[in-house]
Amino acid sequence: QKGETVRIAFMDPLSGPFANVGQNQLKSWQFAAEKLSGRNPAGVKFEVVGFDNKGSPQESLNTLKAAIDQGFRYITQGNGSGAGLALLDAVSKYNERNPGKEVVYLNYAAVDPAMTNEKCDYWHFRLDADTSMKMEALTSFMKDQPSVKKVYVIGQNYSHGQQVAKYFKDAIKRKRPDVQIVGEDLHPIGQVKDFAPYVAKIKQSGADSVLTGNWGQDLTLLVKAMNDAGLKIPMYTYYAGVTGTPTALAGGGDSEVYVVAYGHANHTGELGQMGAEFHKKFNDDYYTYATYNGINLLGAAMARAKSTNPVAVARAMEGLTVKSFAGDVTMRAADHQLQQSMFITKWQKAKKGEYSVENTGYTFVPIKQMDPYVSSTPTSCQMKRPAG
Amino acid sequence: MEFFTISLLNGISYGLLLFMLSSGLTLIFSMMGVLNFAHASFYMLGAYFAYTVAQLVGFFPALVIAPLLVALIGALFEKYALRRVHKFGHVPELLITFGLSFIILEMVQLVWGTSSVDYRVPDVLDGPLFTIYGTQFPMYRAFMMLVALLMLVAIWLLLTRTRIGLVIQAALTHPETVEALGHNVPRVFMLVFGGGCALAALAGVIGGNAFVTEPGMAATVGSVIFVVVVVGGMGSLAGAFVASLLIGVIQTFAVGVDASLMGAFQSLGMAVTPESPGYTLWKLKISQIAPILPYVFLVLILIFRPKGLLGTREG
Amino acid sequence: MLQVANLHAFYGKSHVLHGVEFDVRAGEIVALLGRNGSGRSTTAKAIMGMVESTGSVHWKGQEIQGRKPYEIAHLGLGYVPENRDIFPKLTVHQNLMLGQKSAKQKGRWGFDDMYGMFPRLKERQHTEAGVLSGGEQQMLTLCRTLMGDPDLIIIDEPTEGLAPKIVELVGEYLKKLKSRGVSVLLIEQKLTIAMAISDRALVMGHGSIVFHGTPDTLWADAYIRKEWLEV
Amino acid sequence: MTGTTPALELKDVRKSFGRTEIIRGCNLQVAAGERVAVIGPNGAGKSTLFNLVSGRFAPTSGQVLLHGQRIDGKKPFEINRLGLSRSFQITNIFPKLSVFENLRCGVLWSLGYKYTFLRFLADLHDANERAEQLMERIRLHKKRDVLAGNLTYAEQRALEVGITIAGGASVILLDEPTAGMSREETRRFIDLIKEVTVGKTLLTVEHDMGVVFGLADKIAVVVYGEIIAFDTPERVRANQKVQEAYLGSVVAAQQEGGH
Amino acid sequence: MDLPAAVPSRVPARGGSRRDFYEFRPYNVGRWVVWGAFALLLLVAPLVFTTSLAHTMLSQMGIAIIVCLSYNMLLGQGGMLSFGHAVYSGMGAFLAIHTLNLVSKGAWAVPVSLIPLVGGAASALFAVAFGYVTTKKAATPFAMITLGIGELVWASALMFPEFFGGEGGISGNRVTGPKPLGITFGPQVQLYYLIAVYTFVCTAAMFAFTRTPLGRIINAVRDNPERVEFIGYDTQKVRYIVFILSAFFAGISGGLAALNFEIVTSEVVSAPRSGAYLLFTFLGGATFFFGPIIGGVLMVLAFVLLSEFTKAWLLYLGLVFLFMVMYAPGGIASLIMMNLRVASFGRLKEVWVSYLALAVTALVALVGAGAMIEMVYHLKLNSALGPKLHFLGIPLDAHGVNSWFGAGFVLLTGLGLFEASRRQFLRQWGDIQEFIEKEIKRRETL
Ligand SMILES: Nc1ncnc2c1ncn2[C@@H]1O[C@H](COP(=O)(O)OP(=O)(O)OP(=O)(O)O)[C@@H](O)[C@H]1O
Ligand SMILES: Nc1ncnc2c1ncn2[C@@H]1O[C@H](COP(=O)(O)OP(=O)(O)OP(=O)(O)O)[C@@H](O)[C@H]1O
Ligand SMILES: CC(C)C[C@H](N)C(=O)O
Ligand SMILES: [Mg+2]
Ligand SMILES: [Mg+2]
Repeated sequence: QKGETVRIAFMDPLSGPFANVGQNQLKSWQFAAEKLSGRNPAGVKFEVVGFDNKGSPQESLNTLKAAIDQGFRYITQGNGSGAGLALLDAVSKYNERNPGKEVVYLNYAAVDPAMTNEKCDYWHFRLDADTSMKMEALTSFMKDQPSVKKVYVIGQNYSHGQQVAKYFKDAIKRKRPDVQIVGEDLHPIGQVKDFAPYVAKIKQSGADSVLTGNWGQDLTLLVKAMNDAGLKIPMYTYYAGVTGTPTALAGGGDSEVYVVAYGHANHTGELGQMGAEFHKKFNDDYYTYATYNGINLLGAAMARAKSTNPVAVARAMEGLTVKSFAGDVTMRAADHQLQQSMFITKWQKAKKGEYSVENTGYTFVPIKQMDPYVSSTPTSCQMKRPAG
Repeated sequence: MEFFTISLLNGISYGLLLFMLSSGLTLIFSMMGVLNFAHASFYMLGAYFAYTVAQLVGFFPALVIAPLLVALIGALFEKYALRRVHKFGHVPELLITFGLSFIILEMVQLVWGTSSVDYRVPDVLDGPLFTIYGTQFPMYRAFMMLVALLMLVAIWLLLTRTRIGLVIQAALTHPETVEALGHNVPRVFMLVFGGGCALAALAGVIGGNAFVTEPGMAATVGSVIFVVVVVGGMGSLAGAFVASLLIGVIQTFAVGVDASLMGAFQSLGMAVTPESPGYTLWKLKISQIAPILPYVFLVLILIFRPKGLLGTREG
Repeated sequence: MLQVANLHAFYGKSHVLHGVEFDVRAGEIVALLGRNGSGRSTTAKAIMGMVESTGSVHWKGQEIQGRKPYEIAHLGLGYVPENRDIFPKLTVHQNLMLGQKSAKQKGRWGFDDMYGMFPRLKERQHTEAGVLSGGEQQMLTLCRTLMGDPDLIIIDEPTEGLAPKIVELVGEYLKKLKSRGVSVLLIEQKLTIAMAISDRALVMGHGSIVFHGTPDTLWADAYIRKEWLEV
Repeated sequence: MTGTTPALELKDVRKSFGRTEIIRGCNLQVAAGERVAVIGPNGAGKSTLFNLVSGRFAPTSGQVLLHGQRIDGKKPFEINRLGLSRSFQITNIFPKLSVFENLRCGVLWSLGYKYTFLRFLADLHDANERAEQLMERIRLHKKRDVLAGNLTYAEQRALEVGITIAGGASVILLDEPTAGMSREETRRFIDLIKEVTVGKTLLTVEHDMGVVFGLADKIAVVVYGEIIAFDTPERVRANQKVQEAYLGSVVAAQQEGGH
Repeated sequence: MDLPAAVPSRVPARGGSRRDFYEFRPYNVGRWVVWGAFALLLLVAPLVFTTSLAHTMLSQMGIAIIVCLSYNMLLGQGGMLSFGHAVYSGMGAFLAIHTLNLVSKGAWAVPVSLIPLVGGAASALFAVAFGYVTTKKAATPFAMITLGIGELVWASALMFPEFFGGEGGISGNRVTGPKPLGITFGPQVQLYYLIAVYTFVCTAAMFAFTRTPLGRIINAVRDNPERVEFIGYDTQKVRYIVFILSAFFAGISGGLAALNFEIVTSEVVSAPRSGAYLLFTFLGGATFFFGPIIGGVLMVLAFVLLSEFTKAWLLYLGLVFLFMVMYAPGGIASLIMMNLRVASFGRLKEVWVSYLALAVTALVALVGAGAMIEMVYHLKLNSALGPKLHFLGIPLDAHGVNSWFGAGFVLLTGLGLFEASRRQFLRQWGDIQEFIEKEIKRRETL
C-alpha cells in the first residue's frame, strides 16, 4: 500500500463554453494531489488525469468507459448535475454488472440533492454541500438580517434554479415567517441577454433583497443590470466565485453580493498557503477546496482500509471523519454526503493582505461561519449496500 | 405608468441592441445570401480585440481599430475561403462559416484564455445618464443606442446611395454578366463581407464591456440574431430594424406579464391542480418564456408571413 | 479596332475554340454566323475574358487577352449575353442602372433613349425584371449593355424570342448604333436580319472561322451555306 | 358551338398584377385534337395566359374550363392530374437527375403510383417502358444516364417537351418550344412535336412564323391581353390588324417564304 | 435562395468542367457483395476491437449511422436543410426511455429489443405535428423554422422536468423484461448486436427508399420544386411524407441511443446536436447514399476519440471542415466515387504512387503543424506543469528553440514536398479526367 499510486480520472468539460471552469478544477485536483500525496497516513500517492466530457452526460459515459478501460478505479466529476447524475447511474450499473471491478465516484461539485436522496447510490460520495444544505446555511444567515423583509427570487428555469426557489421558500417560512416573497421569476437558462426588464420588475415589487441560484453569465448580467439601474439591494447567491464570474462582477462595479459556500477566498494555514502557491504557479485561483478534502478523505480511508481497492475504500469512507481547513468533516454514511462547515462571504474590495480574487482587487470575505450541523439536512436515501 | 415607461425604455434599448448585433448579419445575409454562422464569432473577436487595443491606446481608438482589424480578417476569409465555396451553393457556404466559428473560438481561447477578460466600460461613459422614477438609465446604454442608430444610417446610405447593393444582388444570380458590365464583383463581395464583419465587431466592442467578454459570448447571441434577420424579412434593412424593436419591446413587456394558462383556466372556472395532466405547461407564466419568445415569433412569422415583416421575397 | 488572333478557349479540359482569327473595324457591323454549338458564344466570352483562353485579342491597340471582364468592359467593350441574363430580383430600372459603370457616367445614351427605343420597358420600369415576358427581357439586356456606352458591342442572339416586328426594330437600332460610331459584332441565328444589316459576315464551324466576306458573297457561296449553316 | 364540349375553354379571363391588368378578358374555345398556335407581340400576355390555364397563377376573374370542368384557381398539380400539361419558355427540368429519371418522374403520377414508397421503381414495368419509349421518341436514348443539366441546350429543350408529354395529358401547352434553336434543329423539332402530340390538343406559343404556319390548324393572336383573332392561318395572315400589331409587313413576307 | 445548390438552367457554366454522372448503383452481383460486406463488417467489428470503449463506440457508430442517413433523407435527397433534426432523434429517445421504464415497472410488456421502434413511431408522430408547419416551406424559410422549433424544444426540455427529467434527464435500466435465449442486453456486446441489426435493416430500408417512386420524386423536388407541381405532384405533401419518414428513422436511432446510454438528457434535442448531424452528414457526403455512413462513423470518432487525444480537437475539427468544404464539397463519399470512376476506367493504378507521395508529404506537414499546435496549447493550458510534452511519442519542449525549429522545419518541408507532389498529381489527374471525358464521348457515339 505504501508508495502505491492511485490514479483518479477527472471528467469535466475541458473544451467548449465551460472549459474555463473545468480547466481550473482539473488543475486544482492535480495540484491538491501533488501537494497532499504521500503525506497521508496511508502513504499513497495520487495522480489525477483529465478526461474531457464536454459537459455532456452522454459524453461522460464515454469518458467513463475510456477511464475504466485504462484501469481507473476512482473517478471524480462536479461540473453540472446532468453529467453527475448520468455518471452516478452508469457507475452504479457498471458496478452491478461487473463485480470485482468496482469504481468509486467522487462528486466534488454536482449539487442536485437528488444524488444523495431519492437517487442516492453507494458508490457515489459528495464532497460539496448540496443545494438544500447551502440553502439551510444561507437562510440561517438571512434570518438574522433585520433588513431582509421582502425577497425577490430569481433563477434559471431548470432543476437547479427550481430547487433553489423551492428550498428557499420552505426554509424561510420555517425560520422567518414574516419575510415576504414579493416576486419569483424563472427564466430559461442562458437565453437572457438583457436583465433590465427583470430588474425593473424587481424594483417595482419593492423588494429589499434578491435571492438567486444563477451562475455564469446569467449571474453576472443580472448583477450588472442591477448596478446599471442603480438598484442597490443585497443579493444572496450560490455561484459568484466560479471561474470568470469574479472578473465579470468586478467590471460591473460595487454591489452587495453574498455567497454561500463551504469555503472562502481568505483561508489561512495550509489551505491559504496552497492558494497562494497555486496562484503563483498558474496565475489562477484555487477555490475548489473539495479537492483538498477529497484527497485527504481518500488517503485516510485507504489507511483505514489498508487497501486501495475501491470496495474497501468505499466502505472505509462511510462515516469517516477527517480534519479539514475549517474543523472536522464527516462523510455521512446514510447518504454519502460530506458534513462540513459553511461560510457566508461577502464580495467587496480587497483590503491589504486579503486575497485578490482573479486579480480583480476584490475578494470574498467570510462574514459568518456555521458549524456542520447548521446546514445538515435529513436524507431520504435508502442506501443499498453491496452484500458481504 | 412608471413600470410602463421604464419597460418601454428598456424594450427600445434592448431592441436597438439586437439591431446592433444583427445589422452586419443583415447586410451579409440579405445581400450575399450567406447564412454566416460565424457572425457571432466576429462579434466576439471585436470584443477581444477591443479589450486588448483599449489597454494599449484607450477605448475610443479601439472603437475604430478593432472593427477594422476584424474587417480585414473577414475580407481575407471571403477572399481565400468563402469565394471558392460560393459556387457550390449555400450549404457549403454555411458550413464553412461553421468551421470558421470553431477556429475563431479556439484561437480566442488560445490567445486570451478560456476565462472572461476584464474589459470595462470607459469611465467617461460609466454611470447614469438620467434618473426616471428612481431608476437610473445608464449612459453606456444610451451610447449603445446611439451607435445602433448610426449603424442603421450608415447601412442605409450604403444601400441607397451606392450601387453596391444592386451589384451584389445581381451578382447572386449572374456574377459573370455583372462583371461583363464593368463591375468588379469579387472586390464588392469582399468589401461587403468585410463590412458586415466590421459591424459585428463594432457591436462586439460595445457589447463586450456592457456584457461579459468571454469565449462563450458568441454562442449566447448566436441564433437570436438570425431570428431578427428572418423576422424582419430577408433583404430588408428596415425590416430588421423593426423586428429588433418589436422583439425588444415585446420581450421586455412579456417579462412583466405573470399570467399563465392555468390562470386562464381558473378564471373560466376549471380547476387546475398539480395532478392535472400537463400541469407544468399550464402553470408556465408568460414571463417565464419571454426570452424564448423570439423563436415562437420566428416560427409564427414564417408560417403566416414567410417574407418576414417587411421583406419582399421568400428565402 | 478589335483584332482577334489565334484564339483558343477551354471549358475545363474541353478545348472549344481552335485558333479563331478575325477583326472588327470602327463603325462596322460584323455578323458571326454558325450552327448551334459551333463556338460563337464562346468566342464572345473569350473576348470578354469570361472563359479560360489563350491567343491574342487586341482592342484599340491594347492586348486585353487575360484581363478581367470588368477591366475589359471599362475599356469600352460591351457584351449582351445570350440566355437573357437579366437580374430577376431587380427592377427594370435598376437593371439599366447596373449597365452604367458608375453612377456619374455620362454617355451617348441615357435612360430616356432606352425607354424611347422600347416604350414597353418604360411601362414596366418599376417591375421586377424576373416577371417580364421573354421578349421584354431580351430588350432589357440589350439596353442594359448600351447604358455602359461601349464602343464595340458584342450581341449574342438578340432577336431570339422577339416578335417579328420587334426583330425589325432591333435591326434598325443596330444600324443606328453604327451611325453613331459604335461597332457591332452580331451573333445571329436568323440569317435574314443578319444579312440585311451587316457589312461583313463570318461563319464559324467547329471552333474556327471557316468563311469571311460580305453578305453578298456568302449568299453566293452555296457550299459554305450548305456545309456550315444548313439553311 | 357544336354539341361536343371544347377541350379547353376560356371565358372572359382576366388577370392583374398589382394595378396593371395584363390579361383583359380572354375568350377562347379549343376543340379536342386541334393544334393552336398562340402569337402576339412581346409582353402581350401569352405566357401569362399559359400560366393562368396551367394553374401557376389564379385568374383575377373569369373561368377556365378543361373538358367542361372548371379549373381556374386550382393548384398546378390538380390541373395536371386532370389532363393538362405544359412546358416552359425558360428550360425547367431536373438538372441533377438523369434523362431517364426526368422522364420517369413525368410518368409516375399518371400511372397511379402517387406517393408510394413501398414499391421499387425498378419493378414498375409500365413506368419504365413508357419512359424508355419516350426517350426514343425524343431521340435522347443515347443520353439515357446523362444528367439533364449536362445536356446541350437543344437536348434540354427536347427533354422539356418530353417531360411535358410524359404524363399522357390530353391537352398540351408548349411555350416557345424552339426558342434558341437553329433553323435546322427547329425543323426537326417541330416534326418531333407533331409526331408526339398526335391526337392531342396542342397550344403552342411561337414567334417563328415558319413554325406557326407549318404546325397550326388555327392561330390565336394575343395583343395587349386580348385575343384579337382566332382563325385559320390563312385568314389570320390576311388580317390587317394582326399585320399591324405583330407581323410587320416586310418580315411577314420574308418569313413566309423561308430563306 | 435555393438550397442546397443553385440550379443551373443550362449547362453548368460556372465551374468550367462538367460534373459527370455517377450513381451508386451496385449491379446485382455487386449489390450482394456490398451488402454482404457491410453485414460482415457489422458482425466482426466487435471481435476485432474488444475494449469496452470500442464496444460503446461501435454501438454509437451504428446509432450515428442511422441518424445521419435519416438526416440525409432531408438534406441530400430532399434539399431540406434542417437545423433541428435532433428534435426527432431526441424525442424518440425520450419516448423510448419512458417506455423502457414502463416496461421495468411492469406496466407494459414490450420486449426491450422492440423499444427503438416505439421511439421511431413516437418521432414520426411528432413529425406529423411539427412537420406540418415546417414543410409548408422550403429552402431558407424551412431551415429557419426548423431552427426556431429546435431552439424551442431545447429550451422547453429544461423547463419541463416531468417529461424531460430536468438536468439529470431520465434514466432507465435496459436489463428488464423477458430474456429470450438469455439475452439480457446487459453486456455491451449484446446491445451492440441489437444495434447492428437495426443499423443494417434501417440502412437497407433507407436505401430501398431511394429506389421508390417517392424517393425519386423527392429528388425532383430538391432539384426543381416548381416543375414538380406541373407533373402532378404536391411538393408540400412530398416533403411532408419524407419528413415523417426521416423522423421515423431518426426516432429509431434515438431509441437505440436510449438503450445504449440508459439515460436521456436534454442535450439529445439540443441545437449543437442538430448542428453535428448536419456537419458530419455533409462531411461524409450528402450527394451519395453511403456518405452519411462515413459521416456517422467520423462523428463518433471525432467526439469520443479525437477529444481524448488532444485538447485542440475543436480547432482540428474546424480546420478539417474548412478544408473539406473548400476542396471536397461533395464530402468524403465524392472523393471515393471519383476514384472509383477512375478505377472503372482502369486508370487508378497510375495514381497510386502520387497518392502515396501525397499521403506521406501531407503526413509530414501535419506532424509539423500538429506539433506546433500542440506546443501552443501546452503553453497555454499546462505550462505550469513544465514545458515538456509528448506528441505522437516524440518528446517536445515547448520552451525550447529546438522543438519549435524542428517542428517548423518538418512543417515547411512537408508543405513544400506536398505542394510539389500535388502539382504533379493534379497534372496526372487532369490527364486522366480528360481521357475519361473523351472515352465517355466515344462510348456515347457507339
Ligand atoms: N459551360 C460549358 N462547359 C462545357 N462545354 C461547354 C460549355 N458551354 C459551351 N460548351 C460547349 O462548347 C461548344 C461551343 O459552344 P457555344 O455556346 O460557344 O456555341 P454557339 O455557337 O454559341 O451555339 P448556340 O447556338 O447553342 O448558342 C459546344 O460544343 C458546347 O457544348
Ligand atoms: N408576376 C408578374 N407581375 C407583374 N407583371 C407580370 C407578371 N408576370 C407577367 N407580367 C407582365 O405581363 C406582361 C405579359 O407577359 P407574358 O410573359 O405573358 O408575355 P408574352 O406574351 O409571353 O411575351 P413574350 O413573347 O415576350 O414571351 C409582361 O409585360 C410582363 O411584364
Ligand atoms: C458550472 C457550475 C456552477 C454548475 C453547477 N455546479 C450546477 O450544478 O449547476
Ligand atoms: Mg450561343
Ligand atoms: Mg412568353
